[in-house]
Amino acid sequence: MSDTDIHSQREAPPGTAPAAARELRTEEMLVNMGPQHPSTHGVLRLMLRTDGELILEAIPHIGYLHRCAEKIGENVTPVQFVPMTDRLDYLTGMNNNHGFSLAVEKLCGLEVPERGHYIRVIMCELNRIASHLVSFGCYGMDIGAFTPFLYGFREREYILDLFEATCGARLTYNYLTIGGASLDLPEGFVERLAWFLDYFEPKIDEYNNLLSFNYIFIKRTANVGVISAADALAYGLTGPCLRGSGVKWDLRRCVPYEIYDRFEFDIPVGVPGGNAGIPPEVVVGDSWSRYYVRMLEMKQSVRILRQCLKQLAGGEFRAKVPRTLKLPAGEVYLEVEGVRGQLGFLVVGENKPIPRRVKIRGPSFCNLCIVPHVCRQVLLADVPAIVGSIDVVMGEVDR
Amino acid sequence: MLTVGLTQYLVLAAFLFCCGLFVMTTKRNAVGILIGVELVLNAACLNLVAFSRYRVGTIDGQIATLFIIVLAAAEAAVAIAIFVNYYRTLATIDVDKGDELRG
Amino acid sequence: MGSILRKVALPIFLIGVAAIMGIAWAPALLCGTVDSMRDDLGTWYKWDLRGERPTLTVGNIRQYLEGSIEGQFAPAAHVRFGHSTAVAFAYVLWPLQFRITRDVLAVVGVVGFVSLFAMFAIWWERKVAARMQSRLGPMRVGGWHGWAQSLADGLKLLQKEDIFIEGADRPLFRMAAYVAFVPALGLFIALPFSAAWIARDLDVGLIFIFAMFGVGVLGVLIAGWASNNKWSMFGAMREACQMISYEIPLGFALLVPIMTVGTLRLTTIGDLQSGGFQTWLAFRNPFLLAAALLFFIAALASCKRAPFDLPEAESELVAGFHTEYSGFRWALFFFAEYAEMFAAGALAAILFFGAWHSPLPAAWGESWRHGPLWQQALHGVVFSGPLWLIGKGIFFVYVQMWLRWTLPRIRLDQVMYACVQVMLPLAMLVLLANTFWEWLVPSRSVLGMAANAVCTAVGAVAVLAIIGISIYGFVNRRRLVGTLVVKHLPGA
Amino acid sequence: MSGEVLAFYLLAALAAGSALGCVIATNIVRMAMCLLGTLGAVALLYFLLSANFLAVIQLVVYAGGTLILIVFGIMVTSRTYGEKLKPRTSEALIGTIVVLALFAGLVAILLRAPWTPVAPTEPSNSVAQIGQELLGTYLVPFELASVLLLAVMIGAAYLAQPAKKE
Repeated sequence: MSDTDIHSQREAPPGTAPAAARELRTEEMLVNMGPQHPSTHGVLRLMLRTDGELILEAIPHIGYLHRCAEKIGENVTPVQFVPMTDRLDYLTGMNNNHGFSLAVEKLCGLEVPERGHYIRVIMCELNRIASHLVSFGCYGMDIGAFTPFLYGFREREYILDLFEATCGARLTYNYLTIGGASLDLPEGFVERLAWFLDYFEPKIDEYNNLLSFNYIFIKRTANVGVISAADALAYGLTGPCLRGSGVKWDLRRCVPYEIYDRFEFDIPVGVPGGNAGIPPEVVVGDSWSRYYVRMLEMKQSVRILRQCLKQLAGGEFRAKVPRTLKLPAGEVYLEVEGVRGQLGFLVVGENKPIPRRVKIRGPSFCNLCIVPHVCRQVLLADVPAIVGSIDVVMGEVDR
Repeated sequence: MLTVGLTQYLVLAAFLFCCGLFVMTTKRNAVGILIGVELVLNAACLNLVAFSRYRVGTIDGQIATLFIIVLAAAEAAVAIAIFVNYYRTLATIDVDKGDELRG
Repeated sequence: MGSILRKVALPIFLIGVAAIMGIAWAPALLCGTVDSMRDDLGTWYKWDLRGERPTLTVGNIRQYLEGSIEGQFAPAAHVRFGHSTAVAFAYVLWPLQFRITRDVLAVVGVVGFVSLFAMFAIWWERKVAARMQSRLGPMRVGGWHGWAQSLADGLKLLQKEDIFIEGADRPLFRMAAYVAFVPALGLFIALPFSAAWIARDLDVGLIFIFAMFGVGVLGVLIAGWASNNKWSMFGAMREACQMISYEIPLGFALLVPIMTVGTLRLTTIGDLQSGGFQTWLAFRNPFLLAAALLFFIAALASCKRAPFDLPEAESELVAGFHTEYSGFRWALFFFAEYAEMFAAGALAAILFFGAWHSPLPAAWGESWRHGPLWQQALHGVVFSGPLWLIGKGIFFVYVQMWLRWTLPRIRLDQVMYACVQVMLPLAMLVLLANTFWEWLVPSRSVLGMAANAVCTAVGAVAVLAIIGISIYGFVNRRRLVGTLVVKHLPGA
Repeated sequence: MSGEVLAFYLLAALAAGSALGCVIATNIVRMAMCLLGTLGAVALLYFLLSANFLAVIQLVVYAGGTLILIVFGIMVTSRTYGEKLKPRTSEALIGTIVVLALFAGLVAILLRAPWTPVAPTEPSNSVAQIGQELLGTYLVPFELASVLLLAVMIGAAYLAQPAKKE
């Protein structure tokens, strides 16, 4: 359907019968879901073509949160750009800092000291848990259960407290920076983290009891919005969305970066229902699988964190980085396993402190592309279920 | 002096009947015609109940009204189903447009 | 504002206590006295008015209260007032003998009860939700646990602008809120709070309430239509589908107790269950217990409460049918919703769970019932009285809240499936089975008594479990996020 | 003027006014709302006529069922923009004249009819009585009505199902 049709339909003044309305099938209706809709996670706007409650087509319209992040990258030094990365996917500031720092370090050939590596992994995995907690809570809310949201936020609060103790910020950290971390871990951090891990791990089972294995929740999400592995790969899905479709792909394990090769952890993937305690309604690649992969990933993150705490080395936390870091000519593209998928940074240097080009591959943006493909011939209530399971953050989509 | 007796009820019913008749004959919206039918049926029901109360002394009128209500519900269900089909075929609910079978 | 409310909190609490006591013996004290006076005087003066009681004058009442007319029924016969007191009481009692006065009082009482209950329930729902979510909920307005929060909210809503969006059908938009609210209020006309506390004891009271549930749907439908908003429209369509479908299993579930007791008069149904816990209808046989469950689920759907809150599903339809409403009109929808919730709970209590009778057999308190006023009051509190019905209603409202804050929402097709393919056949089966049971198994037989005993035990366990879990949850969720963070993290 | 008389005239005014509203209104939803007024008023009139059971049935089936169905039908069938279906002037004119004449004739006959006044008797227990009658005297029509309802259910479901894709 062309844009003109949409507008003539939408803005038809009462009292006239536009020609376009006659050509439409009579049952169809165009509805705007968003940008101010409770369950589109920010300012996503979905244009729905509906037949009653049936969605015939869902077209995402983006760009309401565009803040020229990449353009800013061409005008500031990399160290100055790190705070901007916090604001890409504002739920996973640490991972964004980390990805960008890695790219710049690779371009400049900087070595990060041992302790810096561990601090980075700790922060990234903690932030992964925090972000998955929000995702879990919001997904519950999308399905109509309000309580999990507050449970998720209750536990996330501890993580944010840890972050606050570490770098003074609770959302936009600017903590992991070029060459390591900007500060050392505070006193007592290790004990607090150990306490938190012991406290948190059983809570995951509580969440599973409350929401994941709730009969209604399974009925609402299982076999809804099924993305086959081939489709997921074709659309360039990454992260839990890809793994939910049964593809065992995780950069931390498959293309190890940082020090992830030193840890033991599994890559959870979506499995067909009926075995290993998975409800029988579940199909690989459906909303429930994507959701449940996140729950399992939280457990794996806890595992990684425990190993980190054991191996945590002393020493310097940041490499000696020259005050004005000159980026050598050349370009580097580097991807890390962000919370929502592969987060890539392209940095092009030209022997100046300011990069010539910074390009970001946002996982949310790529994952969002599959929405029109999946939201077809589903019910209206399935749209929040699908969009919520894909778990996009608009800050990263629009950049 | 205002009193209430059979006549008052019958006059009211006659008024409802006439309104229903007018709606049935002049409205072009199919659902509007259905509303007219309901008005007419209500007028009839009111008549029956009033008679049963003021004249006969038995409840036969009430039973008849009960059947009318049931029939009205059934009729409305079928009518709405037909209208939905009509609307699907012709993209309008104007009864004047439904003259495809005219020779 | 807060400090003023804090100061009036104690008086309001005391007034509440007084009101509760008043509820327990007001009919005995006032209407009962007047009625018995009229009976007495009818015999005294040998007035023959073809069964009609004589109309009293103020003078009659004064004489009666002073004891110069000997009565045979009234407790007041034992009490002798002084002249001036008697005159004062006489002026109070005189209007009460007219039906119109009692009607006006009933209407005022119903409106007052509904608005008070809605305010209480909104505050309480927020507290219940907060407890379940490890937070405190409203804590500020009024002092003790933010008890005046609903009052403050109400004031805020009253001050809000009444917004009509462009293209909305204004008259319908205005009317819709009332069409939703009036039936919700109207059903209280036939809802007995006890055998004496009822505005109109209709012989078809049950169907009347059922009808009012049905008519209230129209308000939502019209609200969705008149709002000129597609989300509202979706909400209205969902409401129509859901309501029309769930009325059928609801009706079938209602038919089951009717089949057993053989009347539609709610006061009769209630008084049949006065013999203690085991005589409550739900525990009479397994099918009635099943019917009670079906009724509760269908009523949940009729009140559009979670998990059936599709018409206003906020994650799908923004706010559904009331998306475009603001201020007082919006509040009316909520008043209607809470009134219907209470009505559903109260109806469940009346039909299945002993109505206004306590678990103790009412017969035990028979001597109190005819004793002095304080004994009558105590009888109203301990054995049977409106307080019990209100309490039971609130209990069911609480269960509805509990479900709402625990369960996710069902999808539309699943709602329809659950209704048409699960609940409707089940309800029909239960109706049929109950009919055969009542026909074949006398309640005095061994089988009947065994079934009664088993069902009673199941019911008792269920009720105790719900209360026990609530208390356990309340105690264990007392630790709140903020205190946890500070207290439990080492190094904090 | 006793309460009953007052109630009758109030309700009669409401019923007649709503019926008139149905005639005047061009917006189909408003027509349906006017119908709600008439149905409600007639139901309350049934209460006045001591036909309590009928009154509540009227509320359940008509106001709570049929009317919702009608409004639902309106919502499904009037999504096209700007279709104001006003009656044609000529039709409306002829209709008004005919209907007014009819009403006048009816009223004239009604006012002249020699109704012998019968003291209205209070029905003892109308619900039980109606039940007895339905399952006694009127058993056959009652069963026929059930068959009809079944047929209607199947028919309506068949009619309203979406057209098959070729």
